[in-house]
Amino acid sequence: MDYTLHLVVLVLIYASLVVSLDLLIGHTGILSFAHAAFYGIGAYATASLTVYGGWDWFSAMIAAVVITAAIAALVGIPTLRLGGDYFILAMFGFQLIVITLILNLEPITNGPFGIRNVPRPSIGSFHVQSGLGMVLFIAAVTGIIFWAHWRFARSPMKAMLHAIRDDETVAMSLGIDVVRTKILVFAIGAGFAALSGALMAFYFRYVTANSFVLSTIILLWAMLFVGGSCSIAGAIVGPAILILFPELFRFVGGEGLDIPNIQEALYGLLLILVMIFRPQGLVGRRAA
Amino acid sequence: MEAILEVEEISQSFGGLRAVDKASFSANDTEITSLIGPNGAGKTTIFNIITGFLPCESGKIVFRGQSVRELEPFEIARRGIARTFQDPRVFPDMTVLENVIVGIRQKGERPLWALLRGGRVNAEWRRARERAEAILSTVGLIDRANDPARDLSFGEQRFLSIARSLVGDPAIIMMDEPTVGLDRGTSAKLLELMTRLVEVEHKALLVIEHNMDVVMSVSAKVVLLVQGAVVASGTPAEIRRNRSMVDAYLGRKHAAASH
Amino acid sequence: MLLLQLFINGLASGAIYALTAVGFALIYNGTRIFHIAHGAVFAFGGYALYLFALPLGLPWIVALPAAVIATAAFGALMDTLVYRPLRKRGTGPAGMFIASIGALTFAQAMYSLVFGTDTINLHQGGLPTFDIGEVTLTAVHVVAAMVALVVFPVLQLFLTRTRWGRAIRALADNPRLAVVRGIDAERLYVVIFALGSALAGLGVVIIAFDLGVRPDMGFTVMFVALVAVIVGGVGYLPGAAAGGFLLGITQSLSLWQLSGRWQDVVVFGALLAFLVFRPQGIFGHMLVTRRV
Amino acid sequence: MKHTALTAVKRLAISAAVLLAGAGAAGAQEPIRLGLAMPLSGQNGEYIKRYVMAGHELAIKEQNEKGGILGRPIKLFIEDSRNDGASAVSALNKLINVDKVVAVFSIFTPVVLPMLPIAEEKKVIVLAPSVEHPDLTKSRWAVRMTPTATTNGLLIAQQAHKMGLKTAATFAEDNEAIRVSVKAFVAEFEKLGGKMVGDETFKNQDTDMRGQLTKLKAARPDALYFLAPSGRPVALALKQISEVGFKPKQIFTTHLVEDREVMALGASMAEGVIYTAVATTPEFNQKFKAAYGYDSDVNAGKHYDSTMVLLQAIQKVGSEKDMTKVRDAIYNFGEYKGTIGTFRFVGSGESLVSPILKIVKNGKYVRYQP
Repeated sequence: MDYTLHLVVLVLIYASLVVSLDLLIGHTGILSFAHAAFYGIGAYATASLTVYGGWDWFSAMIAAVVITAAIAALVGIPTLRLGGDYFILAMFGFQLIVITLILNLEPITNGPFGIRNVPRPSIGSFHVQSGLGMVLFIAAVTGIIFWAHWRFARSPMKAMLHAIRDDETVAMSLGIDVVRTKILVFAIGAGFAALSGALMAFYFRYVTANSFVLSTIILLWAMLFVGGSCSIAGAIVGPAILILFPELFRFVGGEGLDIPNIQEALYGLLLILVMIFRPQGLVGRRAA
Repeated sequence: MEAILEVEEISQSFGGLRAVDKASFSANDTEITSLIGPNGAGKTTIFNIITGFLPCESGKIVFRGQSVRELEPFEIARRGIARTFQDPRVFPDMTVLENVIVGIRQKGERPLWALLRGGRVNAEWRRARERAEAILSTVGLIDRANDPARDLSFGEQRFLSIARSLVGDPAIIMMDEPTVGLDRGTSAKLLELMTRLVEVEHKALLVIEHNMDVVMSVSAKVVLLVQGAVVASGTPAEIRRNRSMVDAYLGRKHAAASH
Repeated sequence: MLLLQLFINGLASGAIYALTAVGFALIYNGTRIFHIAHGAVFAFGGYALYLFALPLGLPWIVALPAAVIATAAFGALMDTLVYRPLRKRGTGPAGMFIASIGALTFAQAMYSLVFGTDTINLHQGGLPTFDIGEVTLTAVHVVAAMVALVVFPVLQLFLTRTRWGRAIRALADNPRLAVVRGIDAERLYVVIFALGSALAGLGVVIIAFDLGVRPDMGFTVMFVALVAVIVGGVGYLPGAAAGGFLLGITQSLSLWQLSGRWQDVVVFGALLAFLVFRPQGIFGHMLVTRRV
Repeated sequence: MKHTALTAVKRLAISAAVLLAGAGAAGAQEPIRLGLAMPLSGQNGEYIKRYVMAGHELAIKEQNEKGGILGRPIKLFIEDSRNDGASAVSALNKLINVDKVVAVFSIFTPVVLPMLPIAEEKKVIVLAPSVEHPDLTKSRWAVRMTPTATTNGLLIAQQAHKMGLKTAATFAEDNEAIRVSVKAFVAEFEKLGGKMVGDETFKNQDTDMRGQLTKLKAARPDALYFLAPSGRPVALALKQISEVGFKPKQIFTTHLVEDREVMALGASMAEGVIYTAVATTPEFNQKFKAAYGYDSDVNAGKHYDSTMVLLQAIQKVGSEKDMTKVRDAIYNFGEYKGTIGTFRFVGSGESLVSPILKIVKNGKYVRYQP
């Protein structure tokens, strides 16, 4: 039971991350390699403010979102003007810098020890413990992120973002303030990532740098495109598949087999095959 | 007939070579002005400078009496200078209608607004939609309104790109080789549209054109560019008087093109 | 003195970065694929060398070139098995990238299954070193530098003088254009992957002596290469080489005053600043007009 | 490789024995269910299977051959936690919900700490003998059995002082346990009047440390204390120390200098290195070698001991139904004569064993005598 709930939570948290990544990559064409960093900043801000700052969970969560969005805007202003390849490099560098800072700003992050005992959220007198309560809480917050994304995708904003994604030059010639819009979207996406980070902190009650490293962002990209970009359903299917697939192997017996590595191999194979036979992702419409 | 766009002595060089060399000309309101000249004469470069995609090294660009030289491309567009590109560059994934609506700036584009009041429902959106449909009927694409743009023929895409440039209700539309790659019938339709834009919608057009017949038939003013410099400008008649000079340049170009 | 030694160290590791970076650049420029699996190709070279040299007991003089060739073949194979089907279906760069991640994961898992996750050493103990004045250099680094000195001019000649070379450069400048010109792109891709992988092979046979062979040995090297390529200016091979050296040197010099734990901050902080103030890369002649 | 293949076979034989225990002679009874969640894949996977997991399995196999405990066989359920919290929690939940285990063996801070909240709720004991994180034993459901990072650091500092070394430098991978050791070492060394002249770190997966080492060489310390979390960086560091011609009067490190990675690269480089370890009893090593075909190491011993402590505690309580009792039995175990020395539990999950110094002499690992 708890095992199942835990998997549900994992899928939800990653889905919330993928949907904000989709806003950047799928809709606006901002190829962000720093999403894991913003996820991490959000998680650490929440943990640090609650544990060291003694803030209540809600204020901490909101503050985390605001801080992260602000950082994203500051980083975006100079870098979002760069050409595609250079922007990827810039984000890649930012990602590594953030990890290094997390490991070394001990007063705020407790360095490589990570921050323990992040309080569980409580609403009124009701304390969200693990189990069903936690699942519902996380589902609710994830729901908010999905709702926002859905709202964006139903407003004129969508067409504008797609115009920027498909042809920045033409978009400018149509009077769209491309740079400003990209900075705005980048900050919003980062803010959502921070929200996911807060969820992660509340659920595990422990944050450590190695949850926000390069492999995390690679996993997120894979989830996005396996599910299918520009697709709400895809943002759930992708994480579900890529999280549940390895879990299946916990139930594969087979003594004398190196199950973990076999699972890794099949995982890799899965990515290749999906891209070959469903380039638009399992439930997506837009070819990657 | 006052000048709506005045370009004075603008220059631009890439690395060593001078792409635009102290070029000066002006375009009048409710008229078609044509930029002609051999390939590499800097016509498109001038377009890019006027619309702000390339920095203007020196000289003045005055639109309706105000300098637009330092502005960002999107600001220039909002001031009322629209442009098309050599390729139609439509947005393939969007429908024809969406392609046009994108050009209409709306409050609903702002994230907060989009979040709190779902854009599509509000009146603003309806107005935008009606405007877009009106424009599509002007260019004769209304019955394709809901097809994805990628399904349009090249010619239709060219018309769509022009429709898209119209939505901001610009005072001047800059068209980069509008008739290139179109068959006789289609380019005839396009000329018709251009004249309509001038006579009915009272727009000014600044057109880069290679097809001399087109130039001479529709232009009120012709500007001949060679190696980034304006060597002649005036009415088609005056340019014709300079026939020798025109042939000297365009003739060579035609010869080059024919191989 | 320390500064000089650090600088030399930087040059030396830069040489290895440059070798791998140029290989990656060839592929990236020509195909615009974020060929993360280049790391797997890299490791493959290591295992090939190990197999030829130790179990099969071939003399080094044979094993080394054989390993390089095997790496080239493996790279070409990867293009045929993974990327070609994707191209056929018109998959975009993102899809290619995901598939590439898949290929990397798959290959690394396979290496672990076949060879285990232990390091396989090709050389026992410390490497021979040379002292020039107070500066010390390991054999591997000297070799890397020399190989770089030989390989890059040869490569440049190939790219400028031969038909295939020109075709590759044409493709790098503008993929679509080259296809239009009637160059058989598919065959060209195979050549590009073989060539790029061969360079990775050169890099790995050198590194294998220093660090031994492991399933994950390609991963970090791969990202270093990626960074070097972009620093040097995409689409411009000498840039990639220079990027490699620049990265090696900055990394090494960053240690001069600061502790190693700040290395990433220094290197990438410098990089970010650099990108912001000079967005066209070191030699970037390209980016300027891209807007239009 | 042949080596790995061979030992792999032996290891599997034992794993199989442990897993089949349920069906064995004593298997009429419902087995006592224990779990193991560790990173079995990734860069440390091989090491963990070879020593850590092997330690647990050896203990359980022995006990089962003695007819298990309470007349019931012991069954070990194994899950790959990978090296991140999320999958670690997946593994733990699976072990608790699906396999119904009553206690879990684990290793590595980022893997263990996220498990604790769940363990506390589910009243499952987490035995992480070798996790150095100071907070581990703040949880009332965690058990640690090890010389802590602090004591290692102190011991080295005192040794350096005894040898009359005036200046020292540290070279360490940036990870939490190691920072503890380094801090302890520096504090003690300076207290004893020594002078720190260098402090360099390298990142996980760094392979070229020549830059840092060159810098340290320039600082000319008498003593170099370097620490890494696994055998490979130790091997690389030793190799590159010799390459850059860095010759401090004395090099200190940890038991990981005994790792196969170092052997494979040539023990000659480690000649004369003094390091902290624990005194593994020869009997245990014989048993281990007989079972697996290679020497045990400190972690094999620790994890073997932790298994035995748990089993004996269950024996005392007489059932594993109420794990709170079992936990208290462990917390008040008092003295336990283990394979790596004598552990003392005094009312908490913290049990320390004092480290000893060893030295590499003619390629052999021997007890250090001044």
